[in-house]
Amino acid sequence: MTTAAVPVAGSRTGKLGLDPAQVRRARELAAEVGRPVVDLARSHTTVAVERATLRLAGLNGADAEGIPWANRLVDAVRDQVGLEHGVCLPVWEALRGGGYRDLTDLAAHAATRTVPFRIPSGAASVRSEASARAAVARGIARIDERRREREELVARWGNPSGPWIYLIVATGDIHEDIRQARAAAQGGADVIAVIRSTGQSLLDYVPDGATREGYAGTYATQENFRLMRAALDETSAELGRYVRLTNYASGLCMPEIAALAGLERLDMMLNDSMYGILFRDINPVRTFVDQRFSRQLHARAGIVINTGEDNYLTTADAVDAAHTVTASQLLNEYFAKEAGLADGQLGLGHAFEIDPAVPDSFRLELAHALLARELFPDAPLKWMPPTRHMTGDVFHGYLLNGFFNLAGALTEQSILLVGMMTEAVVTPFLSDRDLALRNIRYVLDAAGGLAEDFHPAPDGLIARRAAHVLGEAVDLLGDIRGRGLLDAIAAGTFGGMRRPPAGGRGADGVVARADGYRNPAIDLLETT
Amino acid sequence: MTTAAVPVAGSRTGKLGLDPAQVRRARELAAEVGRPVVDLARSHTTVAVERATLRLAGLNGADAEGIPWANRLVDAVRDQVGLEHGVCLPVWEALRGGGYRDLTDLAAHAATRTVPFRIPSGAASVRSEASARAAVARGIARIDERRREREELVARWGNPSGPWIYLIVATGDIHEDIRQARAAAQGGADVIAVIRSTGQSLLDYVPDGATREGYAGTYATQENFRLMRAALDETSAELGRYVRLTNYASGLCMPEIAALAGLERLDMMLNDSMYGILFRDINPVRTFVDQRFSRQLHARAGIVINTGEDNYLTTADAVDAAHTVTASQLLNEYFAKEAGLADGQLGLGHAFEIDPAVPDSFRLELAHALLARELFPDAPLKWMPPTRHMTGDVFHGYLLNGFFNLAGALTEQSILLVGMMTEAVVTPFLSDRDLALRNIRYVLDAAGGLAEDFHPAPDGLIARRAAHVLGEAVDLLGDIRGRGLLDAIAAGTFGGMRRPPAGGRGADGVVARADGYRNPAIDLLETT
Amino acid sequence: MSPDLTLPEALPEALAEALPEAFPEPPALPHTATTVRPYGDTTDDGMVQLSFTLPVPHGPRADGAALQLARRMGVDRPMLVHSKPIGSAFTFFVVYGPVLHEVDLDTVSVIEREYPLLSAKEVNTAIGERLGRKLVVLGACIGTDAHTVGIDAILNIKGFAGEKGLEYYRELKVLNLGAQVSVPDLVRRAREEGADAVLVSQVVTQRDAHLTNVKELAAELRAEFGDTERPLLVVGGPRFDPDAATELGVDRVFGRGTTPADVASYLVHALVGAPA
Amino acid sequence: MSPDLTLPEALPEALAEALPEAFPEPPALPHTATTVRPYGDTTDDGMVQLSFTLPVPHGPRADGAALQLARRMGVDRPMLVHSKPIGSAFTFFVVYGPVLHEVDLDTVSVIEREYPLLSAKEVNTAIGERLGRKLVVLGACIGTDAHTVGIDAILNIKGFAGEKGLEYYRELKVLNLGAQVSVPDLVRRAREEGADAVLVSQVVTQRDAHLTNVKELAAELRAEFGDTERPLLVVGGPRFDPDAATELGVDRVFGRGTTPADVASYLVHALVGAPA
Ligand code: B12
Ligand code: B12
Ligand SMILES: Cc1ncc(COP(=O)(O)O)c(C=O)c1O
Ligand SMILES: Cc1ncc(COP(=O)(O)O)c(C=O)c1O
Repeated sequence: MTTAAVPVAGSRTGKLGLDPAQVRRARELAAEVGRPVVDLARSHTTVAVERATLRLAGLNGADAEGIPWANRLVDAVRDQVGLEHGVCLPVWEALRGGGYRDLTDLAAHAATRTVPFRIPSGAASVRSEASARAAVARGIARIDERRREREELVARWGNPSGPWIYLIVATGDIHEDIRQARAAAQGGADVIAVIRSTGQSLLDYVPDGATREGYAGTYATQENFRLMRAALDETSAELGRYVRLTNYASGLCMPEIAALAGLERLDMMLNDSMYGILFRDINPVRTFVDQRFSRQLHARAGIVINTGEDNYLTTADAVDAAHTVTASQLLNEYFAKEAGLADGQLGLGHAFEIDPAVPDSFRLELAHALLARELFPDAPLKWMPPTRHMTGDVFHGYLLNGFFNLAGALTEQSILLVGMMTEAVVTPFLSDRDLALRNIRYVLDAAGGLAEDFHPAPDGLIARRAAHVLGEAVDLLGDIRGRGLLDAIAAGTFGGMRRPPAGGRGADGVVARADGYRNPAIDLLETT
Repeated sequence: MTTAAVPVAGSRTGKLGLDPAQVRRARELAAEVGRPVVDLARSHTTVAVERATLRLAGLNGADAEGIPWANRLVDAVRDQVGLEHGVCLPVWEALRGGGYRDLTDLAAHAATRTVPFRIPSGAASVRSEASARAAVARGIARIDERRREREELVARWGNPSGPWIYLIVATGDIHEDIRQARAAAQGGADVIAVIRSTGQSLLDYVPDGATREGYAGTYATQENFRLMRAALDETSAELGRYVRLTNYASGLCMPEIAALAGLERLDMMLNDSMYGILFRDINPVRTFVDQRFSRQLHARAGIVINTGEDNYLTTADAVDAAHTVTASQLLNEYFAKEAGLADGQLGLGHAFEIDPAVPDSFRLELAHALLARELFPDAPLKWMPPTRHMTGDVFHGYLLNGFFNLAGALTEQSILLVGMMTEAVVTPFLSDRDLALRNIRYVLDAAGGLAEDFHPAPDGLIARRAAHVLGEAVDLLGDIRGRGLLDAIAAGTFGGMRRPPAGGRGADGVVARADGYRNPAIDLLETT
Repeated sequence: MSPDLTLPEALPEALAEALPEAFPEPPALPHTATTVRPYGDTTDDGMVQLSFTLPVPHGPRADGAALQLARRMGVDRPMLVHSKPIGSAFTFFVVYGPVLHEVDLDTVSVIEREYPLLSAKEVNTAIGERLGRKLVVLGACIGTDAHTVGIDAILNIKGFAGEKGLEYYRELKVLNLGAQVSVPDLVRRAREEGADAVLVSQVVTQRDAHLTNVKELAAELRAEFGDTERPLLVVGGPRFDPDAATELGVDRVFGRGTTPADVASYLVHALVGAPA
Repeated sequence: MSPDLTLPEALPEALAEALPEAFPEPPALPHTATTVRPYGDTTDDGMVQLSFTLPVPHGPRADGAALQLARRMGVDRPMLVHSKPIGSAFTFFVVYGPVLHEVDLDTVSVIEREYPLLSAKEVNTAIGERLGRKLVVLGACIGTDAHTVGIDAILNIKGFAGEKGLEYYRELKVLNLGAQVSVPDLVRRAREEGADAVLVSQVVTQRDAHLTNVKELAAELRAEFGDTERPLLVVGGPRFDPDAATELGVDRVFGRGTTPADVASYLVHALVGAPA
């Protein structure tokens, strides 16, 4: 699979002398903590999961008000018969009966509340499910096709030789984004991430069409995905190097965006098991249900996920809370593997966020980064640059980013998100990005194989710190096992954010599955 | 002695596994190459050596045209009786005879060519020499006093804890220099260097008084030395940290400036055995003679010298010519020790000047820097920042300087000259210096004890490169031993500059000593 | 060596100039004490550094354009020290040079604290004595902005820069609504809670989101309460110009590095009056 | 969830605007094709970055002064993003903001090469055929400037950026006098050698040393030879404004990154005339 090419540590570990028993214990605890949450995910559905299923079955587009047909249809079904059985049975039952041209036509009628939905039973149910399955299978086949396409293009154009250089564009206007993404790729970026507008994660629908009006980010829409991927394909061909595209499968529409990403051949996706809960105040159950389905889609699409542990360190202290990052990485790993993702798809996140005024801050960063590297030797770790301690002193910021890049090189991180010197000022300028690329190029080329000369003194500061953080993470997971993950989240364990299980946005979009719940997409993803 | 406090590697060496036999061989060859040059120095004098001697005896000031009395007097003596016997015998003979109030009075008369000079002989010679000796001894006693004063102040205020942070001021105006030096010290500088005006090294006299009219540097004058030292003493008291002052004992007045530095309690001096030859086209013999005397003065004054090998890499390639730096350091060491300097006074220079576009450039820098560190474990090495490959991209320059600082920390250099991001643009702005201080502070604090984790892989790139450079240096010294140092210089061995022994400025100021040559300063410096 | 010394060009005059002034005074201040120019390495040299990108392909034409822009900005003899292509349509520049403009310190509008900085105790006493009830403070990040760290730094007990936040003040009743609060919601809550002051944070500034949101809030508050009855409106965030209160229609703007005590003292000053 | 969806503020309009344009054209060019503004992250946003020091103690007054300066330079709504004391008398600032000025590309003076770039062979042929003798080129660093690397890069065989220097050209007679040559010495040598062109390098620019020295040389050459007989005067160095030839009284100014072929081709153009 294409993701195998992401540089990972493989066998080059062992600089820290971590205790293997401790490492094993950490994973066992993570599994014990995660299991009940998976059970929760398997026994619920959400409006977003159902909409994503319809999108896989080919329901695109939006009405004149910009409300997607998928929303119209799911809302209508829910109004009439609820979602406990899933949207598919009533929808294909109606389609089979009613003389609608297609799903869109059905949705248009449903929006006017003229379609009588019902849950079929017996043979009708079997037939409806089979039709739904056939429709959804076409979407999944399309995802498979896009994945093969990626594999071919990567084979043709090749992968970057070193760590993947990851850059953000965030103008709010897909067309300016494209200009800037092209310039970034020409300047050496391997991965382009299109940041989303501030408000999107709380939208309970995916906007439609090309957009030019985002704030500090551009809406994630299928058309925007398509436009950017096409532009990057053109640039990739020009450069003879496959330039990857990333977006966010996060927020209230996590599974739908995951489906669209697979359909439009995005290559990586920000996707975290807890980010939405903690930083967007999205309902925890909603998030865990949506997350599992979105990850199953990512697994199928060959998409590398990027988790969001870096965010914890923007609100909590990077030294005090280092172990919460480790614990969360272990949880993200557990959830990801349960959903079918391979090691090579686990872009676990962590970050260079220690206050530069702390003595030995760089050595401590090395300790944290190396711990992640050695705990997850086969995962394409994603290393995030300083943000919190960046200031308006852009010169100092440029230097700090250089040391971030160096820590990345010394600890052999896989995906380097490149820091912008204007982090504390504005979303990046075109020139910030170009300067950042020059920064990382210098560091990677000048340091060359320096990792070879980096050997933390046994029992020195770095080794001691790494062992300490791992110990704290194990203790934390032990504690969480006792009280349950939802309770721990409510208590502010991660990022210092307290989020009760019943609170948060989107809770009303969660539905407990009935016994007769059917979702052919999940079936197909789990069995084919 | 105070200089012992300069951080040196001491026993912390041995990371490179250098061959001790090779190291011994290198030193033997340097001695063999240097010995004939020392003989040359011992058998000649120069106008500058004689003027310096008069300055030690108390001859200060200048005439109305700004020409120092020392020049007036030496020129008059030389006109009448030559300098083969030194200036002291005829001068004190005239003083004893003629009813002049003092040396200055004598110089004023001599300038009008009304003093009849002669070389005394027999008892007269003994008496003249004794008077000269007494006068010169007062100057040397004054130097001793200033040295003790420094030791007391350092004891009172303390030394910097890490490497010494060395910063340049270069406005051309001593009063602006003082403002900027104070701000730099307040910002964390441990050593302030006042760069000299472009033209000064070719002046065959030392300007007099406070000056405000230099180009890209400020004239080195006794009054400027005094003003700056006084200002820094004030700032030192304020900060509770002894801030050192540096200038240049270099150019046509090398020995005189060395004398003035001792008298005004400067703490370090740029002083190289070949810089003037190579970069100012000063006559080689003149330089070697002046150098020996100036170093004897520095030894006495407890001044740390800084040699100029970094300059080679501004005209020659830093990789190709790395061994010329090593060879020159070995020669500078030999000459310095012969002149009485202790290991703790040998601020041997080297630099971070490899083209950043060269792959592994940072590792190669580490190899070169570590080689110097391990070859001269007890010397307070002076590590110079990038200049040649600095460009108008000030952001990149700031990063490069950060990596320079890091290389300094990893290889435990003693004196870190802090690079300016505007190196390719202008002599430093006040703000450049402040930013540079923030840069180095970050790097030193963040890297902390990282040197502990830096262990060049045995037989890895770094170790191999260091051994290779040492081998080339030994070969080069072997070759120079065959042909003689003067011939090697003529052939362009160092910095790619070809300088024939008879060429260059100031050649006419060199005089072969007669048998009866007397210089009480040299006698005192060599015997007391 | 000749008796009258061979001197390189141009030095004797320079020295001659230097000589009479054996111990000159420090450099004179700029021509009026209240007028200053940027300082590179000499008083009044005016030196500034500038960088920007032009949408012009790299080349002499782009360089000429960069120099023209610098001159229009008032840089005399700009030095174009760096010019680098970004992609094929843009060029990035670094320029240094002396700017001709001066700053007249007398006309500088300074948002110095126009009120005394009070301790928590003084704040509590002033409110207790002169208001006789708790002062109600409502805080939020409005619009789609979810950056709560700034408003939390001001409001939460934990505080900022070693100072406790407003929740710590006995006589303040603090309600922190958190992130992404819509303007109508906030106005409604202000009414419900009888807020004396509304404190709003805005961190995202792209496309002037912060200005738009704040102006909208100011207008709605006025519409809801009338201009005399409305709660005090205080906005903060790192990219606000502290001078922009009037333009935004708010009472006070706080910028980078604000501390809770700054804010508490201001609230007393504006709502309770100076302490006895 | 309600059937009509709860949308956060301000989004539907934004989306509505976006929708009609299903596949819009790339952003329009600035309002005339020849007028451009700096590009931060959007066409015509005008964003620039600025840093400087003011001789004012750190504090709100200094910050106000910095904003005033930025505004005088034409920065609208400047953002003061960094302000740091340097010692007790100075403050350093970083400012970002949109500059109101535009650059009119039509009025940009472009020193494009106004002559063809010739190969060494073409240069030699042109001189050989049309001059019938070697062209004599005299080079030096004047004043107290000792930076010879630049002039050496142009003159010495070794050359620059992979190109051989002028010494390599068979039909050029090159005399490189090296560092710190005084103006009178250089003028004398130009006479003695019958120089066709004098090439001078100036790298040190502090206190405008380069300008002073070059103007002095230009005046002395004119005094010695008269304006029609004098050798061509070419100056170079990294900090010259290529546009300043007239002001300096020289024939051509070369800046950063000049290559030997640039110079050789210019000499042919100016002294020999275009090749057949
Ligand atoms: C932490 C952080 C986050 C965290 C926020 C967590 C949280 N709960 O707040 C997370 C990771 C979630 C995040 C996300 C995003 N962020 Co953010 N983030 C930052 C970061 C790194 C630090 C901000 C911070 O906490 N500063 C510390 C506080 C204490 O400082 P402060 O806010 O200035 O507050 C002080 C004063 O301004 C004042 N103050 C502030 N508010 C108020 C209010 C009142 C009433 C008063 C009196 C005073 C006051 O007092 C405070 C104490 O002195 C900055 C970059 C940086 N280094 O500044 C980017 C930054 C603010 N983020 C940015 C962006 C774009 C985003 C995203 C929109 C990106 C995206 N599209 O996904 C997202 C979405 C968030 C959203 N919807 O708003 C941009 C904003 C660009 C701009 N100028 O428009 C920044 C500048 C980064 C960048 N250069 O791109 N971010
Ligand atoms: C190498 C160097 C030195 C070497 C010089 C060795 C030598 N033989 O030349 C040494 C170490 C001796 C030196 C000393 C000093 N230097 Co120095 N040095 C530099 C450095 C690092 C590189 C300059 C260089 O070689 N560039 C490479 C060449 C190829 O580029 P170039 O000169 O621009 O030339 C190109 C074009 O400009 C053009 N060109 C140049 N000349 C000409 C002429 C003609 C006719 C034409 C057609 C074209 C042309 O073509 C060339 C090829 O493209 C610069 C910093 C930097 N990174 O730029 C400082 C720098 C030039 N030095 C500087 C200073 C101040 C000094 C000193 C005066 C410091 C002191 N007071 O001690 C001394 C004394 C020198 C003196 N008396 O002039 C300053 C000048 C500041 C200013 N703008 O005024 C600089 C910028 C460093 C700084 N920021 O302080 N220096
Ligand atoms: C996992 C994850 N999702 C999403 C986001 C972005 O936020 P939003 O969902 O508001 O676009 C981030 C921010 O870094 C993230 O790490
Ligand atoms: C040893 C030495 N002397 C002198 C100088 C400075 O040159 P000048 O003698 O022209 O002041 C340098 C420059 O770095 C140097 O290294």
